[in-house]
Amino acid sequence: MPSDRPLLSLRAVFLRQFLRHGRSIMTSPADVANPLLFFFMVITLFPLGLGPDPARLATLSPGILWVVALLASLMVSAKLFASDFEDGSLEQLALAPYPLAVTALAEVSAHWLATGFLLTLVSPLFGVMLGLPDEGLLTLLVSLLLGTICLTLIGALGSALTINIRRGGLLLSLLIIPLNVPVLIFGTTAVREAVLGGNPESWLALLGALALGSLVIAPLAIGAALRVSLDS
Amino acid sequence: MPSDRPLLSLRAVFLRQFLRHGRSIMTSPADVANPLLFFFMVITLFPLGLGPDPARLATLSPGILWVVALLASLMVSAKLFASDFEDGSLEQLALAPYPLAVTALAEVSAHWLATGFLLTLVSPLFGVMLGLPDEGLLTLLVSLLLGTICLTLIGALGSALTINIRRGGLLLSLLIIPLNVPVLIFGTTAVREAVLGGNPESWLALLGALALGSLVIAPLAIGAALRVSLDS
Amino acid sequence: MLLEATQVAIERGDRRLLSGVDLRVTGGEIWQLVGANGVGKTSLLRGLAGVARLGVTGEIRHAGAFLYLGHASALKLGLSAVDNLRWHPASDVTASAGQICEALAAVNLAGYEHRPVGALSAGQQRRVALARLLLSDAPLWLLDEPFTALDVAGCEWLEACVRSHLNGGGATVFTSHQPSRFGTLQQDLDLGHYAV
Amino acid sequence: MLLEATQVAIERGDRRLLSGVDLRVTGGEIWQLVGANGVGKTSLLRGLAGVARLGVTGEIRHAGAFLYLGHASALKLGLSAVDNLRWHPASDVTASAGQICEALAAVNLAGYEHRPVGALSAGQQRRVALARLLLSDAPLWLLDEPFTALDVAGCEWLEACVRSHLNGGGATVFTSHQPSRFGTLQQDLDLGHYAV
Amino acid sequence: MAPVGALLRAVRRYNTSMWTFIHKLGSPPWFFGFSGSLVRWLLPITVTLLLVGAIWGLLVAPPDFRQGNSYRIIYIHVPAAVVALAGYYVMAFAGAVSLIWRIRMADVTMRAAAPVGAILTAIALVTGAIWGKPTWGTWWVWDARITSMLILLFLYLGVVALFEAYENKTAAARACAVLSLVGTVNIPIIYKSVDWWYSLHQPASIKFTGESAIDASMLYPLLLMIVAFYCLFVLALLLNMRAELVWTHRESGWLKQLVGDT
Amino acid sequence: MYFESLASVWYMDGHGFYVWLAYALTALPLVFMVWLPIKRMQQHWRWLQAEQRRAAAATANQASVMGSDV
Ligand code: HEM
Ligand SMILES: Nc1ncnc2c1ncn2[C@@H]1O[C@H](COP(=O)(O)OP(=O)(O)OP(=O)(O)O)[C@@H](O)[C@H]1O
Ligand SMILES: Nc1ncnc2c1ncn2[C@@H]1O[C@H](COP(=O)(O)OP(=O)(O)OP(=O)(O)O)[C@@H](O)[C@H]1O
Ligand SMILES: [Mg+2]
Ligand SMILES: [Mg+2]
Repeated sequence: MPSDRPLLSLRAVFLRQFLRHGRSIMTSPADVANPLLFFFMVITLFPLGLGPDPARLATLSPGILWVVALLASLMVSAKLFASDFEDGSLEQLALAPYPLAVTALAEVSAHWLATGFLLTLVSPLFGVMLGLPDEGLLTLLVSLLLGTICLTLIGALGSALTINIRRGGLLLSLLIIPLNVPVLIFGTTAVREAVLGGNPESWLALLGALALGSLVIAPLAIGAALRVSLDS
Repeated sequence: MPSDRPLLSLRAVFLRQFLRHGRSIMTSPADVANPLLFFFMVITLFPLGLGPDPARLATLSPGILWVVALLASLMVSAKLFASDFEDGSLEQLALAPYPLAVTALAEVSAHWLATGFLLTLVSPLFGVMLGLPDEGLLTLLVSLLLGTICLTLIGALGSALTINIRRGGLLLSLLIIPLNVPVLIFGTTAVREAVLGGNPESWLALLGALALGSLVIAPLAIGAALRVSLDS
Repeated sequence: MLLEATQVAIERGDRRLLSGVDLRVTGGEIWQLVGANGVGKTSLLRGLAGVARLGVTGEIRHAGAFLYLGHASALKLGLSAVDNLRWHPASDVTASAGQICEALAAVNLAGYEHRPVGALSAGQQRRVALARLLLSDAPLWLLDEPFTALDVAGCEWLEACVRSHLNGGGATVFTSHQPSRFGTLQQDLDLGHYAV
Repeated sequence: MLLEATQVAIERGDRRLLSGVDLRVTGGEIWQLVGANGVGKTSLLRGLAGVARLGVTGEIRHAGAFLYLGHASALKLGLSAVDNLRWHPASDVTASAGQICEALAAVNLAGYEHRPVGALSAGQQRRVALARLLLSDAPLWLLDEPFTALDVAGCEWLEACVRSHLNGGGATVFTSHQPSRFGTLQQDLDLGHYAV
Repeated sequence: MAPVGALLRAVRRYNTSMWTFIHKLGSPPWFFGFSGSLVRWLLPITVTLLLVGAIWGLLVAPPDFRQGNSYRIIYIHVPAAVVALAGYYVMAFAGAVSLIWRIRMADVTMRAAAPVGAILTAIALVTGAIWGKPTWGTWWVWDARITSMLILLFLYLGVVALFEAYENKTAAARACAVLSLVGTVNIPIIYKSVDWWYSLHQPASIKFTGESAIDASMLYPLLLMIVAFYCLFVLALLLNMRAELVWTHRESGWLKQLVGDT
Repeated sequence: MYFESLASVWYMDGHGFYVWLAYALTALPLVFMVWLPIKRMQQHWRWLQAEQRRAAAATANQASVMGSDV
């Protein structure tokens, strides 16, 4: 929708869209609480499945926490653009005179703040419950902070690619799990290194590079994918 | 929709509904293949997250396989009645002169055959991949056979309770994970007992009792829940 | 007497919409539910059909089968029209392929039998849903805004279809915002009188 | 000249629907896209708005802003009408609470401002979507079946609204299956002529 | 014969009086008045009991010979856990009543019990975790009782979340009734299964110490606190129900009159 | 009274932190649990009173207008 009004700067557009989306998330506290609760519940499944032995759980805890974070991001991102697509908001967004990449990135950022970031903040609690040694907690926090950025962006890409496909829920998982594998490996290795007294920094640096890379590439890919979904 | 025609017997209604639903599932092979692929992919995440040591994986494998089966059923059951509700099929079904419990059970059965049952059939393959000792394979098969019945029925109940709720995806998980805990415990314990040379039969018997119990109770609860969803 | 509703009251979300609605439908009658947006036409029709029960009080009695078509068309968007019409969730009747193709031809959808319904236009989807009228033998039809999205020819077809249903002894209760489609054949039930 | 489309052709799913469509819309004009179900009205309107690009060939040029309202109403069913109207995804304009309540009152929804839109009737939801017309300052409106689900009063309100938009120098392109709502004010573009 | 007849009559009278009581409970105006006077009594009683119990437990009771002073957490931990468990059965019973007899008051009871129970469960978990640090040296272990308490919390939260998610509160109450009933069937199964799961795993040597007989000087404040928590549960339940009633019945004549009178 | 001084009550042989933390984390939600519904009830009550006053004023107004008409 080209307008006679002077166009906003991309930063202003991003900010506005971010605030809008953030506000609409805030109106339903369930949307904020549910991912955290899901994370919590799935984590409790592991001791039940693998046995309560504290020593063994402690050695497994980096892997468990990271796998569950990945699964939580899978479940959450499935719905990222779906409702926007179904109710027609997405086609309206596509008509705005700003690149979809920017507006989509704004939505994803708000979404990350409400899910991935919060999940990162509470993760030490679950680390303690699983008996993760104290040396690993900080690394867990940092690795999840960087890692959830990647997970959310990749999940958003998958969501953008599959919104137009009826019953796309599981297809989405298939698309994005392989893309998430490096994140998972770097993340768990970093935490495990920290616990064993090695140096997690190099792994965290790799994760940081991944996060930066996806921040640059993913929005463009998401914009293109949303266009395709609207066109078909 | 009461009719002048003589009513069918409940068995006939069940069979007809089962075949109808089964046929509509069969028309989209992706619906059948995707849960299996999801199961497969999530299982591959565990060696990546927990480390590839075969001996350790072998001891963990019953737990991993069962937790992932539970998660797969979570993902799948989210959509069980949702599309029927949205497109209005469900209100039509509610108008038929037969109890919703029966028709819903038929749908759930067809759904189970296409997901839980197939997943059970392929599970030994994944068991072997995770290094589950051969003694555990048969028990794994039987426990999943009985367990997926419970998981599917409980998942269907959750789906029925949440179809009317916008953004109900994660809420569903929150509702049904606690209910699934006994299934998970009995299932993993049975497999572990089999591996350790104990007697898994009593655990399998417990699972069987759970399956029977849910076959009796769940359809009634599902019928009531579907009514509530239609009413609101 | 195909439908007998006595002193029906409708509540939605803790708010009472209608009360004291009486309706008696016999074969050969057309009833149009009339009223402004939000007065409760859809809610009443769902109550009459028995889709919604919570918040519906009063007595509703049916004699014989009925067919209810709501806003949601009970079509699976991923399936073709033929697959969708093969059976109806609420009825025991199963249609043969020949009957289905005939019905689709009658609603001017010949050539679209095997496309996914999701790839049809709004009016075409509505036509697929209406093809169910031809495949049912229920004497009473309860239709919620059946003329929506239909073009002029489609509306004429539907009118003719309802008329011939009437001549066969059937009855129709429908909602629409266009007044008096069926002229003197139809009776209006103005829900404005019953609004609370 | 608010919209200039030259030799537009529309394809959908490997099938060509329309070709050679020419349309020039200037301020003060009302255009109705006319044609049978499935001829391609929705597809053309989406092409003109630029929602769909794949399969749309020819030249489409806009001068100034426009407002597109499609079948899907871009309303979040879980949010209230006020929250939905606070901002529009495609526009930089942000409406104040006072403006929004005024607009909702104009579409006869006073009292429904803070209910979730999902708990409104079909016509009431359409009214919320149409309230966007009052909150926009775009000179060109592209409306896909805007009269659907509206009652008589609602249709009259919409007609008056389009008329006053015209008087302010705006223009409207809309689709509808009811012929000639605006009498001599409107021009028809019969897509039957361009169907392939 | 005469004694039998008298007995029968007594039973019948008891029966009718019980039924009229239950019937009255189901009537909002009567319940509102009744609960109002009950609350007026219960609030000071509960506060007193809580204060006396807490001071007794914190300051007067002797320390445990093995755990020292950290055991004083028991005076909130155990009452919270016990009442939380009982709360679930209250909730499920109310759910059953509302599903079977369609009594609106039962809906309100269930709705009010869920958050109260969830809070008590969370208190039991948090105080338990705090207790664990000085006694076991760790905040958390996957002990059978702890794990089942955690699952109970999830069950409660599920009911709360489901109720909040529905817009139509009548339907919400129905849905929650179904869920809590199914949950009730499940609770014994969950408890038993978690127990087996734990005992099968040959756990590390962490054990509750409370199994040994507890000295009377420590027991009395504990019993007092359990009573206090029960009172608190009933109080919170009634207060929540009254707040809900005032809102849902704001159109009714009896409430308007009550409001007008004040 | 088991303890001798206030400081020892506070310290509890090294377990003071845990005990007081537990009691504090219990007291807060308990107070909320009781205070919140009371607060909500008061709000509803005031709203209803205001509503009644408004209604009464409206009818009085109406009556006076009609009175002047007649
Ligand atoms: C997160 C941790 C904990 C949770 C969730 C928890 C849970 C429970 C529950 C549910 C009960 C009530 C049982 C009943 O009456 O049936 C209970 C009782 C009790 N708990 Fe805990 N507890 C935890 C930690 C602890 C710790 C660390 C201790 C002490 C070292 C402890 C000592 C007790 C004692 C003494 C009782 C009562 C006596 C008994 O029945 O054994 N608890 N706990
Ligand atoms: N998603 C799609 N994929 C492929 N073809 C489609 C799709 N949607 C619609 N079509 C086809 O394109 C044609 C035009 O559809 P369109 O929705 O534009 O029609 P319309 O003129 O708006 O009809 P109506 O009056 O029913 O709304 C129809 O024949 C339809 O079958
Ligand atoms: N899900 C719902 N929950 C609560 N209230 C609802 C819900 N759906 C509709 N309502 C309210 O019930 C009333 C009647 O709605 P209904 O859909 O029956 O109206 P209608 O007469 O069919 O209107 P329309 O002509 O717009 O289709 C409306 O005022 C609406 O706000
Ligand atoms: Mg309607
Ligand atoms: Mg169209």
